[in-house]
Amino acid sequence: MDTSLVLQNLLSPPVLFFFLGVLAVLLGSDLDIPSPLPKLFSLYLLLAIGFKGGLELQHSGLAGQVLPTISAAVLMSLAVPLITFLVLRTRLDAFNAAAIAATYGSISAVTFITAQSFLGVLGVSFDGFMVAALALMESPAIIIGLLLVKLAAPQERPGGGEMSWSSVLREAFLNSSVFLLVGSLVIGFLVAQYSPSGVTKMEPFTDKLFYGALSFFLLDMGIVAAQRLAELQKAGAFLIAFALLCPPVNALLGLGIALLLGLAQGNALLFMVLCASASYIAVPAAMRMTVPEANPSLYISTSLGLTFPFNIVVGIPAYMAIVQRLIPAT
Amino acid sequence: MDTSLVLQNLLSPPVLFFFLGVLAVLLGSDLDIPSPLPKLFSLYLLLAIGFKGGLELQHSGLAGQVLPTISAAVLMSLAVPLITFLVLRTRLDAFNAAAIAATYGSISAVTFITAQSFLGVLGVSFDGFMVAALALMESPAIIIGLLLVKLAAPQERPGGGEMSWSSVLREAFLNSSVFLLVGSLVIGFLVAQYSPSGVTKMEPFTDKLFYGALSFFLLDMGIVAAQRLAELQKAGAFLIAFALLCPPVNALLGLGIALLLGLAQGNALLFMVLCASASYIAVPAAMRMTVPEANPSLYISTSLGLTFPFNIVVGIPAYMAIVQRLIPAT
Amino acid sequence: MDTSLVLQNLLSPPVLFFFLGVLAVLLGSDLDIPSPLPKLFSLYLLLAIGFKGGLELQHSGLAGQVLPTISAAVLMSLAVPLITFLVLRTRLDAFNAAAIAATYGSISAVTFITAQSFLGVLGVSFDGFMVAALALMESPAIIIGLLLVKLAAPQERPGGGEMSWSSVLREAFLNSSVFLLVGSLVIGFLVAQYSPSGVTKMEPFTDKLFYGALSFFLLDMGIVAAQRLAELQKAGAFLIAFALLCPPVNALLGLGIALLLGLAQGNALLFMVLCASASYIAVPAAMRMTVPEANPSLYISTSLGLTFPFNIVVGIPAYMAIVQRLIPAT
Amino acid sequence: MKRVDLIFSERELDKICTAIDKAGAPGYSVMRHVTGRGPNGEVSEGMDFSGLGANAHVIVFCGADVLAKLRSSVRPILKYYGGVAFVAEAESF
Amino acid sequence: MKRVDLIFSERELDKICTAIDKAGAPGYSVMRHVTGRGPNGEVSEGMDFSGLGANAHVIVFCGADVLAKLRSSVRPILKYYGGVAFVAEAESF
Amino acid sequence: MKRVDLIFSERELDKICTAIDKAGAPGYSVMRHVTGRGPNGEVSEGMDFSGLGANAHVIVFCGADVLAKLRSSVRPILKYYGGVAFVAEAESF
Ligand SMILES: Nc1ncnc2c1ncn2[C@@H]1O[C@H](COP(=O)(O)O)[C@@H](O)[C@H]1O
Ligand SMILES: Nc1ncnc2c1ncn2[C@@H]1O[C@H](COP(=O)(O)O)[C@@H](O)[C@H]1O
Ligand SMILES: Nc1ncnc2c1ncn2[C@@H]1O[C@H](COP(=O)(O)O)[C@@H](O)[C@H]1O
Ligand code: NA
Ligand code: NA
Ligand code: NA
Repeated sequence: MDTSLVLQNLLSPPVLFFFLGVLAVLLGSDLDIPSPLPKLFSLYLLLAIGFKGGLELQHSGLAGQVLPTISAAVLMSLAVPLITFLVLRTRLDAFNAAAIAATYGSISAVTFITAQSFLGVLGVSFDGFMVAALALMESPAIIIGLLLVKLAAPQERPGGGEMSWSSVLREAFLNSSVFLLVGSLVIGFLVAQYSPSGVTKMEPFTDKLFYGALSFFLLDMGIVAAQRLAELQKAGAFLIAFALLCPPVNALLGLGIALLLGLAQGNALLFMVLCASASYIAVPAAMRMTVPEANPSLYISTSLGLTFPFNIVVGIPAYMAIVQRLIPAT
Repeated sequence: MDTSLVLQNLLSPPVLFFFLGVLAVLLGSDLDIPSPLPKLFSLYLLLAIGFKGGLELQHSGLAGQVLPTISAAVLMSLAVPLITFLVLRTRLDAFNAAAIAATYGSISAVTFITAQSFLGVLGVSFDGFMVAALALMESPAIIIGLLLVKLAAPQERPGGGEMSWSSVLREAFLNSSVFLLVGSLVIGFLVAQYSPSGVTKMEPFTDKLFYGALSFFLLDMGIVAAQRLAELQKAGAFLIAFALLCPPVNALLGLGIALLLGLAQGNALLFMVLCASASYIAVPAAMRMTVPEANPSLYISTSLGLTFPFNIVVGIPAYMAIVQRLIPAT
Repeated sequence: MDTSLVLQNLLSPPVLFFFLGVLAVLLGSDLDIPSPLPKLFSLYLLLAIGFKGGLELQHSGLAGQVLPTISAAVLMSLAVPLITFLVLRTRLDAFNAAAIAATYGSISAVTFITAQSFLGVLGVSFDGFMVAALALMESPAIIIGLLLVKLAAPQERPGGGEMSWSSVLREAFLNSSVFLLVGSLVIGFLVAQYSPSGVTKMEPFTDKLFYGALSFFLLDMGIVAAQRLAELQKAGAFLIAFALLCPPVNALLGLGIALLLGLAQGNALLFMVLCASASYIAVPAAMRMTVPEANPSLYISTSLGLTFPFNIVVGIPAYMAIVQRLIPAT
Repeated sequence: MKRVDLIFSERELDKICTAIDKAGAPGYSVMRHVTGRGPNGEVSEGMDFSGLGANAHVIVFCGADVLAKLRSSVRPILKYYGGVAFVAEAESF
Repeated sequence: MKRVDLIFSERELDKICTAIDKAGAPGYSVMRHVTGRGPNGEVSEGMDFSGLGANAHVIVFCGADVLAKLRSSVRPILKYYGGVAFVAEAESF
Repeated sequence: MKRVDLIFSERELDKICTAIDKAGAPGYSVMRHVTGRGPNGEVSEGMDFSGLGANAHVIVFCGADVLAKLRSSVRPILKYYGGVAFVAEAESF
């Protein structure tokens, strides 16, 4: 059964196109998706996932598991950076440790979307409020990252005066991916409530195209991730091990919480994926601004070159196998 | 009933995404849709609206209200700049008055499209020939704008010899938005007549995607319009008042004509919107070329920063409320 | 009947939008589709055609006419450049003759796609393995082109040492269009075999949008092809005649082979179109790298400015008329 | 040898390129989608889709003789429509 | 007259433009989507969609007085965040 | 200090960047999607999707020693494939 899950994931269009992108780089093909086309797809995916999440959130309401799950997600985005920081600090300076910790406390929307698509293929249902959890996990990680720097390295910073709290908070709560995701979620919610015909008319765009657009975007992600692989040598064995062990460990932490909360299979998988994934958009942007002392290639290369592919290819089906073993299907 | 119309408009996805874009700017989010992605959506919308208009024009034929309505539209695109010019000339020099007058005589395709979507949500029908009216209102306004400059400010122009009539006419009739709109209209007409299977195969692209693409584009328009707001201070109170009063006044003029022509509810609303909206693509491009003495930020900021949002948010439902009061539903 | 075929082609949306693009240039409209938007559409078309071809290849299997047809296609991509070279060498130097020969031995994916759409409108079926033939005809032509240069002009090349065989082979087999086409074909094949729900979820993207995206892309191709027309004067009467005679001659060669292989109507037309069309992406890129002595405007202008429009507008229906005369409908 | 940098609205691009050709320049290079601020106000990326468009930045490397001709063919256009231009020394590589 | 070329991550674009305005420059020109390599490593097109983005290349033509002010307003930003800048001679066209 | 401007088909970008690295340059900056006209004819935006692509414009600020090495590593590529290059004086900011 586990191998069938792995195969079902490996042989789905999004993952296959991801491999195609990786292969393009490894074989030296000149295939590339020029900017800003990747941005078109990433904006589209955020808008669509937010909108659909809002629709479903309106259907399910805020009762039941919604608030506990979302609160647990936010707690995880605070706890993971703290734990991770302690591990990283054994080998790295405070700046790099804090930046990487924030990266891993946050989430990757594309990993989440790929997990949703995987559930769709399996026919396992999940709830719209998980998108709210997704949206709320980026900001706390950014703030914790900065607090860690303030606490662990206060005296060492020459230009630290540059950085005001207001700009940090703006970066945390108003960075483009959080803003678009939350905004689309709210719009989806309002439209579902007040404008049912609007829902129907949006569907071909936000729903029908979604899977294909995800596949196209993962083709680009495969190219980008493979380009990052070369840089990983500089990261060193410690960080490589970290990038590959952090996801399963955090996924298991997430699983424990999912069991405590009594989440059903679909939501449990998504919760694990949120904990296991690392940011490569919002948090790197924030870290570049607030912790310029950290080396971007460390947090981007681990997150994008290792953790992202690991989750997409191996992690999602593996987490699902455990979920199926521990949580009965409904 | 009026409040319900306003709400139905405010809570439709396109308008909500417009607000999201405005909010992004007001809150200082770094959300932006890099060029040339907005161009992709604006080309797509023109192509799709033209194509669909052509299909419907072929079904309805050129008899009945078609020619009178189109003629009235063209007349309005000649009359509005003349009237507007007289008002503006009281405070502005001839160059700026003529450029702004031409801008307001012309139309905004996106406002028109948003009104069509609004009618779609209300379930009120309208005719394809209104797209022909849309297409034919840009060129006359451009020509009138230039004539006004020639008449009102002939001796003051140093480099006026630069500008030949042939380049003005090319700008008026062959600028990209008129050209693509008219071209797609003709193609839609031909395809509906001779290639019915072509119609079916185009539909997922031109029809199903349309509403979502409009919403995405309005997200960008919200960003752009809000960025213009800052510049409005320079425009001054007179121009701000002008930009907010011109649409309803012209809409009422349009309503009078719609009543005279005996247009049904849907067409009447679209006719009002054509009169009430102002150009921010074709006419500014033409004015920059033919009246470089005018200050572009005056005609662009009023049209894009005030008139466009006013029509999208307040105007369309307000005009519809009046239409419903005066024209019986069919 | 023939005229009806011509009309059905001329009045289909893709061809009409192609004409609209041509017209934009001829009339001097400022309509343009800024880069990299055309690249988005060309990547999309390759991905979608490959994916759909893979699906169908999986359904039909590799038995029957598949291998003979593909082998014949590869043979044609070797034979056409050789024959063409002999003709061109009478008037041109070895470098230009070889580069143009390779261009005409290879194929144009968009011409192929337009022919498929034409068959779709006619309701004539064709097989997915023809996409495999399409994919396999680019590389041999590139290699033959280079061999011709090596053989015919060995001593004249000053910087010839620059060019290694490994980079030529990489260019031949891993250039972005071959790579994306073959990759998507394999993915389509695998998904059809192992992930049927993946097929359904990809369909709105790869299938439903296809016709509209092709039409949009042909609008751009019309602009680009017309811009090339001006350069044709430099090419001279000989090359102009060549660019217009080569397609029908090669199409007839292809027809002969199609008859020998016993291909049905749809596959026969596609085989003819493969033989008749010339490359303007993969081969020019390879020739620029491997035969920089050749003048790019010669091989690009003939292929894009004449052969491509000829096939799209006149060729496809004409070839189909002959096919219908010689091959009974099934 | 001279290096000329011309920055102006991309709507005038065709006119300027024609003027450069007329001046007999050996070549030129065009970057589009340029934004900025100048005597005539700000040109921002947000306006790229509107009729006004963004700026183009054209570079011409040419001899001193061509520079003089460039001045007379290009200056009137910049004067009428707006845009700026600067000259610097350069040598061939 | 001076020509200043500033190349840095586009994330700092707003900050730098504000600093240029503060220095009293008569204008500036911005190109985005620039890639390259510098003291802080490589910036490639592949990262354009990520949070780090690509580089911006800003050009300022200004007088020597403005140059001095530019140095004091822009240098600290480049020092803190990375980025390079160079100056050359130029004259008006 | 020297400023080197290299303009050539973007198909040769990798080769040129490798050559710049080999010459020991402290960095470089790349703009793509550049069009223009030169000794080998016109490169227009319309061809951007075709196999030929547009031009790239690479800028290198470097010392005089690196310039000499650049000349020997980059010139052969430009000679074989086409493209132009120019040098100017610059100083650090
Ligand atoms: N001093 C300057 N330095 C660099 N670029 C400038 C300068 N002045 C103007 N520009 C550029 O030239 C464009 C056109 O200027 P203008 O239309 O004259 O305001 C501006 O939008 C800027 O991109
Ligand atoms: N010597 C140089 N010549 C040209 N461009 C450079 C040079 N050094 C750095 N750059 C550009 O400046 C950007 C920022 O540099 P940095 O962040 O300091 O590594 C690089 O990515 C390059 O695009
Ligand atoms: N004199 C020049 N000034 C500025 N750019 C040039 C010049 N000559 C050539 N170029 C640029 O260099 C590119 C390559 O030139 P080439 O391939 O040698 O014709 C051209 O397409 C132009 O973009
Ligand atoms: Na996480
Ligand atoms: Na109007
Ligand atoms: Na061929």
